[in-house]
Amino acid sequence: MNLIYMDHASATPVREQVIKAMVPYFDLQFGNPSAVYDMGFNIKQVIEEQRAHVARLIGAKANEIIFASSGAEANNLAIKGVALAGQKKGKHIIISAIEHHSVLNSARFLERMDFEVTFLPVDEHGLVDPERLAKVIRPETILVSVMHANNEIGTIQAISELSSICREKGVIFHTDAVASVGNIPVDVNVLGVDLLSLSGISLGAPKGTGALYFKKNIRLMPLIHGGIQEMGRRGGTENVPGIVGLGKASELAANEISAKKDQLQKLRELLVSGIQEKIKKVTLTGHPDKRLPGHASFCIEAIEGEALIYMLNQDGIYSNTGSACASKALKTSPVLVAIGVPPDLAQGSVVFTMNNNSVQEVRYVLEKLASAVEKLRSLSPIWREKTA
Amino acid sequence: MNLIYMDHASATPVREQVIKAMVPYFDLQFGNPSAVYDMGFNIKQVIEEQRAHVARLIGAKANEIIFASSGAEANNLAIKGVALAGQKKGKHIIISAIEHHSVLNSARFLERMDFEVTFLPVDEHGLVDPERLAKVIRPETILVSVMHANNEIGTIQAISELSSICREKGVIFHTDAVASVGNIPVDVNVLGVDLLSLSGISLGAPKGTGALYFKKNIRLMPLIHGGIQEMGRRGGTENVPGIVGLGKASELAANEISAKKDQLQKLRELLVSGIQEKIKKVTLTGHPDKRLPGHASFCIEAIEGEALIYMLNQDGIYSNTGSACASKALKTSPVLVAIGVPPDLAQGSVVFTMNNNSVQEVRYVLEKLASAVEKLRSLSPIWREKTA
Amino acid sequence: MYTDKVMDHFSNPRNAGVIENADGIGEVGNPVCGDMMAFYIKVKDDKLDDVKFQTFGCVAAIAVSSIVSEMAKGKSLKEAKLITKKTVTESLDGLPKEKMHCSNLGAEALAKAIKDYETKISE
Amino acid sequence: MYTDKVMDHFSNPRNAGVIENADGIGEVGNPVCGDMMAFYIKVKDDKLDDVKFQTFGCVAAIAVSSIVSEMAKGKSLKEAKLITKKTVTESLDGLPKEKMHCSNLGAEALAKAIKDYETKISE
Ligand SMILES: Cc1ncc(COP(=O)(O)O)c(C=O)c1O
Ligand SMILES: Cc1ncc(COP(=O)(O)O)c(C=O)c1O
Repeated sequence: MNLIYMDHASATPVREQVIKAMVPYFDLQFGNPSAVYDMGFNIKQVIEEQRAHVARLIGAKANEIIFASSGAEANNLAIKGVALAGQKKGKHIIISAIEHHSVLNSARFLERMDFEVTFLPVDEHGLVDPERLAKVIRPETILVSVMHANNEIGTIQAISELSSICREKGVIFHTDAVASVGNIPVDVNVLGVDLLSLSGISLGAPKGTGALYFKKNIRLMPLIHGGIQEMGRRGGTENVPGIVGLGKASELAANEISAKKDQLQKLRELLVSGIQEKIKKVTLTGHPDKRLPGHASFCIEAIEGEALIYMLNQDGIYSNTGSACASKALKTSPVLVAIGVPPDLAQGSVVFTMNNNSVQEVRYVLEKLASAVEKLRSLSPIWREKTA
Repeated sequence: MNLIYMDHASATPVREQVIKAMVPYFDLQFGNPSAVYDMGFNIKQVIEEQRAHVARLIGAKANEIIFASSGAEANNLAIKGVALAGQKKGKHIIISAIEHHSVLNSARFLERMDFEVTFLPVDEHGLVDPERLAKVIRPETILVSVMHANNEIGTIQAISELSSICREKGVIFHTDAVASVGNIPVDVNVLGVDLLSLSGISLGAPKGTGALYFKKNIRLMPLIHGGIQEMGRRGGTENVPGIVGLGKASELAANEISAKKDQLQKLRELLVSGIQEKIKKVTLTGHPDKRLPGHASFCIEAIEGEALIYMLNQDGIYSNTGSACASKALKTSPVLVAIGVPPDLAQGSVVFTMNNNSVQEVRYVLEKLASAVEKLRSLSPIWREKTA
Repeated sequence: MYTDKVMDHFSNPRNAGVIENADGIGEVGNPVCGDMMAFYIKVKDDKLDDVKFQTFGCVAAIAVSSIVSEMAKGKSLKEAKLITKKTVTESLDGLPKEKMHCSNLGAEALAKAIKDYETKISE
Repeated sequence: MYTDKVMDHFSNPRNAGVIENADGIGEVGNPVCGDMMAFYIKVKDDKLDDVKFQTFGCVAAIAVSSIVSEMAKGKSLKEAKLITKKTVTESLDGLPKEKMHCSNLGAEALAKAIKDYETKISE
């Protein structure tokens, strides 16, 4: 059976070119980049080249990039690093209600450190209202964090509007761009952000890689204290092969990303319209067009997401869900709650995130999804009630 | 020119077997381990197998291992994680004066969080005195951290003595075993520790990998907040290939480590006695025999370490130094200061850490080292003074 | 994550559906939590002549419902009452820990259906 | 990290050694900091007839000393005084930033040696 992978928001395969670039740094060029001798120095140079590649992908300068071990680490470093370094100025931060766990739980940690956190609500499409942001900023606010694109519902925020409000008020602005970098062109200058997190998982780079962009004047308390690595902002021996993978993938993405958008959007439209045609009582979650080009997310009435994912899995299709049963915490996705999806409907969440997918694959998914939904609904006591 | 690598404390090459084990997890099995479908689940299983391998290497249980992105991260998680989770009990911690930067600077961070830190002095061989430790423990002491083996001077501490003092007094004990795990048999039960850090760099695993052992009842504040990965103790998508590398390398090390000791010790004795024979005015730093088997470190009078490393580099030899000029901070190694090496002598630091080296290599190093020292001394105004 | 037995019952659920004019009906759970089951029984000579179920829920919930229906069908009411979470789990060769509590409601729903029947006939 | 020029002077230092009965001696730095240089000069007709140095220090310190000695040798005292950290760095095609300050003491040591000579003859 051919496998159809439509969960690119969770992980992307590493391309052969990228693997090839990495492998020599496991055994041939294995030295520690801090070492004084030539092998160490050469590897240090290689790291700096990768830093430039990552910077170029997002319109930054190389010395504004810190490598991290994941998007989550980049988010932690941004949120805690800015807050702990800036707490003399104030102990209030603002994050949106649909942030990734790594931002949310960093904020919760800061609450335990006597910070106050304001959670900005979003509308039914997942958008933060700039006026609302302007209203909750206080003199003691030191940081605002709103994600660029949401991984569960695909919504893309008006970051430049939000960041300009913060700039005017002298508040540092961070965006979690893990779900956008690699999928759409991202430029830190256009976005007007002070800090931006990205991850290898969306970039065709290996898992366990990421980076934080930070404007040169931003003060950051390190998250991982240690030696002089990463300009003193992150200790620990550098993950050299990982960094090479992230750099190579960034280089490739920088060249390909503009072309990708149209193709992904076409696939998405095919998938969305197909589903709406073939399946009754289905809601597109997130914004209808301010969304990631390859991202299609739905709530399907009267069925449960985990069961649907398994059924699709049996047809060779990999997709995702925000259903409570599929989360280890057995809790409904806070993102779906935040956009006002009723809890029973939220159980029927299914998310397709496309990248190198084809029209044929979309057609196949449509067919199999329709029959899986039909089968599950035939089992479902709520569906009977609905149609009765 | 054949290259002779004698800086295994800084990095170790990844073996072909280990690379082979890792590569499929870049492109074939690339899914997110948290994903619900079979690819995700299979990868999760693979991670758990690796956890068991790492646990077995140090006599722990699999559910006592948290994967980290480096030894430095494991140290940060241990020090800050225990301190921040336990601060209601007390805000005093104790670390030795020769800890790695990642422990030292984690402690300095805690000082900024209103903790008090006691730095335990060491004797001229780098050993912590158990009686001295017993004396500085107070009712509000919640954590003691003393490294197992020191990477710069090779000294191995009497950890079980130190930990038993802490156990009696109900104080949590952590040891940074980055320099020992992979070089000597390490068993958490024999050591009697509550937490232990290890890193891929000493294990023939890739850089950017590490793990923290923690006894099940130890409360830990996460360092990287996020989702439910690593039993909720470390957020971020797992570095699956890295974890596979660490697991495979641990499996190999567990089988090989006992055999390695004798051979390494022989090489070390050859190197130490040869240097003492061929070179005048040279001091072995660290303990004469309570030291890592493949670790030989010296201070050589009237020369400077960076220059020596470069000269050896020109002869194809990779070694290390704790000299001020070679450190980016231009500061003399705090470890050499702590064991009482005078600052001018500390400049002449050179460190050889062996692993798969041969007798011929040691002989070659002896020859080249002697002539490099002679050449540098012929340039040195202090040497002239000394011999005049 | 799931055993072969679970996957088999999930993929080919036995006795799915509704019994019109059932002798007893038992419903547990609710869709807000993610799992909801309805059991329908037909009783003849104190035996479960027919058992059907409908389930809204995850893989575990569906498999549990299916195997409970299979275990119950043909059994006497007394025997059927001995079906518990534990015996269900065993018959499925185990369930993931986090699924034990909220998805394993089949035995409960069946018991409710039997009770429903018993209440009705005692009226 | 270092330029080829630096590595050349480090590997083959020019004019290393001591001039016995030097006309001027200049010492800067100290071994505690990691860099120490001594310059010895022989002066003839207001020209640096011979220049030698001894250096305890890192690659940069040795290369700096070597190139300073080469730049100075044969020059008039006046010309030699124009040798600065900047011209030394340029002649070496650059030095790592962190090495600019403490390892680049050659020009200073040479100037001290010239001063020493000038003080002596003016006595
Ligand atoms: C004793 C010791 N602890 C901790 C570390 C940090 O480990 P890593 O380089 O994986 O961050 C090192 C690395 O050199 C070390 O030698
Ligand atoms: C929006 C968002 N932020 C952050 C992260 C965390 O990135 P990583 O998985 O590299 O830790 C993710 C990962 O799924 C994400 O989707």
